[in-house]
Amino acid sequence: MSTLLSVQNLRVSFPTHRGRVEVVKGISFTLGRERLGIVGESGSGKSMTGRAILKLIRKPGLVTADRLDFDGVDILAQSERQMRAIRGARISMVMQDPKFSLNPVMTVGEQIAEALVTHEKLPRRAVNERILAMLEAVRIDDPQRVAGLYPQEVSGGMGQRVMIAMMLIPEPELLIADEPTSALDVSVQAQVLDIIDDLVTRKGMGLILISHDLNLVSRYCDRILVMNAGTVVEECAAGELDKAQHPYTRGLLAAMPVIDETRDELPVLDRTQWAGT
Amino acid sequence: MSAISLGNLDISYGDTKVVHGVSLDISEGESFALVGESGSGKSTILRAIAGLAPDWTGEIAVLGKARSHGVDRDVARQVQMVFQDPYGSLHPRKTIDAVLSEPLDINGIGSRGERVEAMLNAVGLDQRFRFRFPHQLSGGQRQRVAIARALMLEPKVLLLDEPTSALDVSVQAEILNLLKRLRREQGLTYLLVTHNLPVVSFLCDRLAVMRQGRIVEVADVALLKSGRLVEPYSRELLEATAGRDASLADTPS
Amino acid sequence: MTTRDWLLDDSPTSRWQASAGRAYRVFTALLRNPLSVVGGVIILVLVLTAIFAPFLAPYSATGQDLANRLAPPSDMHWMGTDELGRDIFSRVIWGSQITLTIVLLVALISAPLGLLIGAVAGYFGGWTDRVLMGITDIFLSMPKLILALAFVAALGPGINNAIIAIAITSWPAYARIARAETLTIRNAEFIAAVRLQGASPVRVIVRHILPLCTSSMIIRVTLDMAGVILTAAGLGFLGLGAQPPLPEWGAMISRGRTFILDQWWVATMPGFAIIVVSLGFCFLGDGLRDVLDPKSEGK
Amino acid sequence: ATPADALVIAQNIDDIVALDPAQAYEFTSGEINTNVYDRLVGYEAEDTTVLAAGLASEWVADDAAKTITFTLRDATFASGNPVRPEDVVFSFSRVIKLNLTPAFILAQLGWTPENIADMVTIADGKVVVKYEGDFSSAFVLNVLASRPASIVDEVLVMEHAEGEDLGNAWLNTHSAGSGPFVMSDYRPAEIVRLTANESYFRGAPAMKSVIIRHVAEAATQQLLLTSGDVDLAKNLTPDQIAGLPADTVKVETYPQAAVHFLSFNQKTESLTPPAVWEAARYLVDYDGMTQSFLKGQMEIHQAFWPKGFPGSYDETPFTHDVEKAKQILADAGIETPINVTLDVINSAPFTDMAQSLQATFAEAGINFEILPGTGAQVITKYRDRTHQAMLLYWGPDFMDPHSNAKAFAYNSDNSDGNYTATTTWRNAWAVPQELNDQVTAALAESDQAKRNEDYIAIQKEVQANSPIVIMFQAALTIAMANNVEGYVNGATSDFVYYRLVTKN
Amino acid sequence: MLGFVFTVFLTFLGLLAITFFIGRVIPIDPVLSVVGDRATPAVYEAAKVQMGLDQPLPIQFFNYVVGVFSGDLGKSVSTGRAVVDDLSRFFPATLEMATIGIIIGVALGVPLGVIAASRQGSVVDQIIRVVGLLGYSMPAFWLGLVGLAVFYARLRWVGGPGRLDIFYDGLVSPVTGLILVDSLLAGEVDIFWNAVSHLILPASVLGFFSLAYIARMTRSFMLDQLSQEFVTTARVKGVPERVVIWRHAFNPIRVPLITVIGLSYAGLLEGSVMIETVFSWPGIGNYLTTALLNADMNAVLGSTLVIGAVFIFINKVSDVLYRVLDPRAR
Ligand SMILES: Nc1ncnc2c1ncn2[C@@H]1O[C@H](COP(=O)(O)OP(=O)(O)OP(=O)(O)O)[C@@H](O)[C@H]1O
Ligand SMILES: Nc1ncnc2c1ncn2[C@@H]1O[C@H](COP(=O)(O)OP(=O)(O)OP(=O)(O)O)[C@@H](O)[C@H]1O
Ligand SMILES: [Mg+2]
Ligand SMILES: [Mg+2]
Repeated sequence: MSTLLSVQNLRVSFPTHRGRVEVVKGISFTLGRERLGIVGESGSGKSMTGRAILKLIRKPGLVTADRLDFDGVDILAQSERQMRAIRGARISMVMQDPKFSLNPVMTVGEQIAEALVTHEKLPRRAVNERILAMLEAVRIDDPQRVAGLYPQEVSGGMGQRVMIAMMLIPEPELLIADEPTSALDVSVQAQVLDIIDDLVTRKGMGLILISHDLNLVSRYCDRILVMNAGTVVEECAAGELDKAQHPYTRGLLAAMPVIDETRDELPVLDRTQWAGT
Repeated sequence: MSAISLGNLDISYGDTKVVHGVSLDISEGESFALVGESGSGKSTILRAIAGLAPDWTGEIAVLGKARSHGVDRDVARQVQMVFQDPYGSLHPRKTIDAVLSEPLDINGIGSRGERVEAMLNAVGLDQRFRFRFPHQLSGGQRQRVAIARALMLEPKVLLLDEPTSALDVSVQAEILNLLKRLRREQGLTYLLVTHNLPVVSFLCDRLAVMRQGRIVEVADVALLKSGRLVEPYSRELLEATAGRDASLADTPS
Repeated sequence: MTTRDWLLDDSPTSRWQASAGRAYRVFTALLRNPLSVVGGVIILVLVLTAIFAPFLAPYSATGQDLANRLAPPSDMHWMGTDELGRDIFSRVIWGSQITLTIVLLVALISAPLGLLIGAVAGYFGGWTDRVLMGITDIFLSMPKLILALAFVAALGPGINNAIIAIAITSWPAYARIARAETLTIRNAEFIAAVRLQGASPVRVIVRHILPLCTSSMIIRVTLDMAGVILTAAGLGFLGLGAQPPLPEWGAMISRGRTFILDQWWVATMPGFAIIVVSLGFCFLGDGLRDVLDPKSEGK
Repeated sequence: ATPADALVIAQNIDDIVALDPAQAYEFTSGEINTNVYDRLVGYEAEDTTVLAAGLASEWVADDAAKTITFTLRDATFASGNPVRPEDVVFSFSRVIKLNLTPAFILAQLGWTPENIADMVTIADGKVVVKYEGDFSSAFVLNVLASRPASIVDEVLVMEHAEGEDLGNAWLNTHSAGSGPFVMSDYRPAEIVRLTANESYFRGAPAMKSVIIRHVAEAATQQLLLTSGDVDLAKNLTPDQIAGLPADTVKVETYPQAAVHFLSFNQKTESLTPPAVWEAARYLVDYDGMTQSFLKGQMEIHQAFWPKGFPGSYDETPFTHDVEKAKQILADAGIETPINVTLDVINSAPFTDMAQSLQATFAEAGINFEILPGTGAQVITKYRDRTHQAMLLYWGPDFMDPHSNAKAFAYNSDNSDGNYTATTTWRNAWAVPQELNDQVTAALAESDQAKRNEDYIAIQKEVQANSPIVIMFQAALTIAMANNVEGYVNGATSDFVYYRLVTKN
Repeated sequence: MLGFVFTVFLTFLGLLAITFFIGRVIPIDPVLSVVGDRATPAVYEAAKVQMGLDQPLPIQFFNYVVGVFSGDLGKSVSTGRAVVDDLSRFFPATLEMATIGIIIGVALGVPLGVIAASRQGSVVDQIIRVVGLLGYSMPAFWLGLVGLAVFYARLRWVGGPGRLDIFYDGLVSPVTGLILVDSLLAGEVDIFWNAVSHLILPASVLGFFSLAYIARMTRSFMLDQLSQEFVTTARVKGVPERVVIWRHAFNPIRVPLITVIGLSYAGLLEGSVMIETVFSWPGIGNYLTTALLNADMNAVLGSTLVIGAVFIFINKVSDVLYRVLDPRAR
């Protein structure tokens, strides 16, 4: 399996009133044309890692890495202009919160179209067709109507699917999906993830799936990174998550209630142990 | 005596009616869950009980007393609510101490210092958080503060609107444990809204499944645990949850 | 433990330490913004000048010397002399007291007034809102200088009345901002929470809504200060601002405008003072906007 | 540059309220009336100090019968209509009937709406003017030379009459006179355009038009003048004038009839002692002001009738002398400080004068709090007698010393109800009976020389002992392009003449 | 719609009532502005009766309001003309200047604000901010006079004070009252250009003030937008920076910007006494001020009404545009 992305000692820091604070503290991983899950509690730096790969961290924030190569291209050395050719077309990212991540004054159709035509000159008709097809693919029933809606007119779950459609439509080589299905109810969630899964297997797309839902990640990924406080505490194959060794990972797993819950008290993480937040 | 009883309750926002003829009876000391699809009116019912959604017809009685349509001061000491969003439910410019003292101040209750201290202990927050501002707390900590605030007036009934859905699993577990412990210690009644069935299973005695503003099924949690809900929509929810959890089914519990 | 550590302590042990810490954070954030530092220094200089005017001014502000009128800037008179031979530099220095008074009083009258009216209108909504906003709109759609003029004419001349007039004309803008902000806040869950605890509307407005509107109000007020100083100058232009011989800057410029072509310094020197002070307020306001904005304060 | 046959003037004309001579009472409207209308007799452009024939070619006065008979000259109105005795009768009677502000000037002759038909009559194609009251025909002629006595074209005016207004509304925006110019356009606060009357009986003026542009800002006037876009700038300050380039602009100074004074309202207890009045006369820095910011704008004059006119008293016995003033106050046992307000019109030079007074009076313990206000505001207060000290000026209504004697030395009834527009009443100064009698006597005096003596005596009395401190007589300094000749500006705005102006 | 008409009506009534009240408490006697200070008591009383000032205040107000609804704004005592006629002359003069002013302000202010925001913190940003703030803090008459001295008297690039050169004055008969329009209607191109040369300086001074305000508001709105997540989304898609700025960040702020522009336009339409005085511009600001200082209440009320109407109209237009341009408001 060829290496698509290789990250070595990635650090992201922000200035605060007590000096720079690192929120990603030197993580390293490589990714082939496979599905990588990143899990970890809120604030552990998952989203920042995803953004850093796309060079989306803005000014006072600082990204450094010994190595950040995408398909042989040194991301950190790319100019803004060069990055534009990569973003969308080759790497794209499903943003975490669809409520804020969609432009409120453009219809969702226009926004999806924009993702497509930025990288590909297509006749209008073809663009339309592709959009409708894509919306249908993410299980939106009435794509024609939804394409004409504004983001505030669609529900949170629809918004997430629109977001996914928008990021999949240029058919990127690498998709970073940041909590792509948190607002969907459980049955729709499964269907949408199946589409992404399908693209990975058929087109050889790489996937980074960010979530704090361990069930979800273990089901849809090949490999899992467990992050805590900006560092990777454990890396394992998805199927072996239940055999995870790190106490933090185990803690996370144990903390989830189950449907036929019998425990009187859920075990909680002893945070002091990992010098967490 | 029933803690909360709803009779044929209709609730509207302006011209649109979002809750249709809901009737429920929750007895004192019970922990009751409302589950169901997004937008089905779960939060709305809670808001109506609290007096924040005044446009309703039907009956609402709390601890045997009929509720008025507005927020009302006497009820404050009997019913309190905890909101979903830990980020939006705390005043950004007030310290935790101020947030917790406020209800005492409003209701003219003395010895605030000790009470605040005791309550912080009760919800498992260290005293060093006392004079922090909300932005200096994590989501879980904020939710503890929100719960503490709701308990300051020692109410009998707590309305909990998705208290953990904005939190990740590890924090969720802490909050759930806390809620469970408090209920045990103080004999509280819970009306909990959630879409997470395992949470219901952990914390509740009974549940009602809602869809499109109506209650489709009321059942005992035992039925949920054993997967014996009857209505199709309830089953759908149950199956999707089960399917997803399947991959980790062998997780040690 | 140094003071700084005490201020930045993440776990303050008293209310006082908590608020001091917040103020200190705002302050250090301001210090990191070059323009707001410039602004702050200007305002500081203004305040110091106003306090120490008696020691700083080389001459009296009102001492006439008709023989030496309209003298150009020189060693003796750094900013020249005016039409009655008064030292402009000294007048500018003394005038800082008046400017500061204007600015403070307007800020203290109109901002709270607007804040209160806007918050009440926004919180209660319905008829209260309609009536209060109707009044606000009436005042807003009235020509501002005219309104001020009318009040000055009605109240009689004098700097205090001018200040009141300016204050009366500037509250509607604040009321609108406060209302808009209240509308977004009033449905917030933390407001619902205090209402559920039995807080009265007065308490909700005063203790919970107003504190949140103040930061945007402070920003707006500092930004408007330039306008306030200029409105005072406009009243001076029409002869209705400060009473002579008070060295009010606006009145000084407007009196000096007949000399502007031949004795430029008479109007330009106080004009320069106004520009510098206004810039100071604007810079500071801009800086505060970046720092106090609750959105940026989250983290 | 301006056209060769047009005179372009920059002037503040927003004082204009009315242009109908029966109503006009402002400076600018006076100027315009003078150039648009003729009177029976008047002070003419060639010599503004001598009463000359106007539309009347000659007249015969009968002091005993109290009549004056005027023979009209052969002249036509600008409209082409001939000037007839009927027009004179019409013009006078409409002033009386309309009874607007300036009507009191003519009403002094004993004319009322009821008797006017008998007082002004036509006999043998001549106009016979009767008057009632103890005064000489010289006084009557001065009255008939005043602005409301302008002769309007009855035919034209009545064509435009609306209801009972005798053409008043129309005349406020048009002209119907026989004067050297016709008002062809008037836009308030923008422009007044006068066009030459080619059929003017003294000969058509050289300028085909006179354009008066409203320019309120003195600095703007200065820019316009130095840029050559106006020929004449009327409201420049002395300091601006001092800085004008001599190669393109010249400056002319015209003494004016207005006197500037400081007066004390006698309703204010602390201002009633005569010692305060006297001390005040020594506390004005006359020289300081006239040699600095008032230079060229005012000269020292301490009596109410202006210098340069028969009957004036030109002595200036008072100078700035603080010690003396203090002495006077001390001798009289006056307690200082005296704190009073000083009302003043809020424009230059009045505010500067007020500040100078404030500074010099403070030296002797009289502290003024200056209250600047707009003209209308100050006058309103003055009329209500609610001021304390007042800094103001006074211009005669017509060029007879009685006009000012009445204002400064006569007050027969000081009661609140008896509103009178005189300086004496407005300052609540109950004038001693002898002085009142002196004023009445002087008015009746028919011997001109004796009459002038009387007025000088009255002025001395007022100067020595009144709560009115007359300080200055105004002068008008006007800057104009070098090529403008023949501009005439007499002692009041009623004596501004454009008809002799030429440009070369 | 009916509700709107009703609120507008109430606003106007309130506006009139307040103005009326102010007019009555000003210690200036309106009769004196008509009759001058030397009128006899009889003349004074007659004028007072004629002006209706002898009647009780509520009656006076009632009469005035009745007059307004029959299109009669009364007569101005300081110009002696019908207020309607005066307004039809003074308001277009202000309208012309304000319109050109706001065009300048918008044409420069918006791009400058956008540029400043898109390069936040850069030298360009600081320069734009300082220049903008200068516009905030410079006394208008000072700038106007200096502008005249330099561009008119010294350089002769522009026409001087007033709306036209004196030879052109009165050549085209007013149709709209806007000389730029009237001269074109009459086919007088020379006059058009002359009017432009007179207009450009005062309009630029006004424009500078609105530019300052518009640029700063644009910048601040843009900064808010640029920190939004959806802008990042656009960047993720790889769209060019130009598109990010103009389509994604700028489009959403069009609505608040229109409100800002509308309000500053309304502000300009109030007329600026100072600019009008310095440029001898026969505008409504001057008219209103003069009227107020003479207690010429008909003129004051009439002008207030016009300005209030403009304000309400502009508010309404921005409301409509709001609904057209912002899907969130639909
Ligand atoms: N602009 C910033 N300045 C300072 N700190 C920041 C900034 N942006 C993010 N952070 C911090 O970076 C840390 C990592 O944030 P990140 O968004 O990557 O968390 P996450 O793992 O995605 O969490 P979640 O599950 O809540 O999305 C957090 O602690 C956050 O507070
Ligand atoms: N303030 C409001 N005005 C108008 N409609 C509202 C308002 N709040 C909620 N609604 C509507 O009422 C319905 C019920 O909303 P509610 O918030 O009770 O749903 P919910 O069951 O709590 O859903 P969720 O699980 O997403 O929180 C929804 O259709 C919603 O759009
Ligand atoms: Mg994240
Ligand atoms: Mg809800």
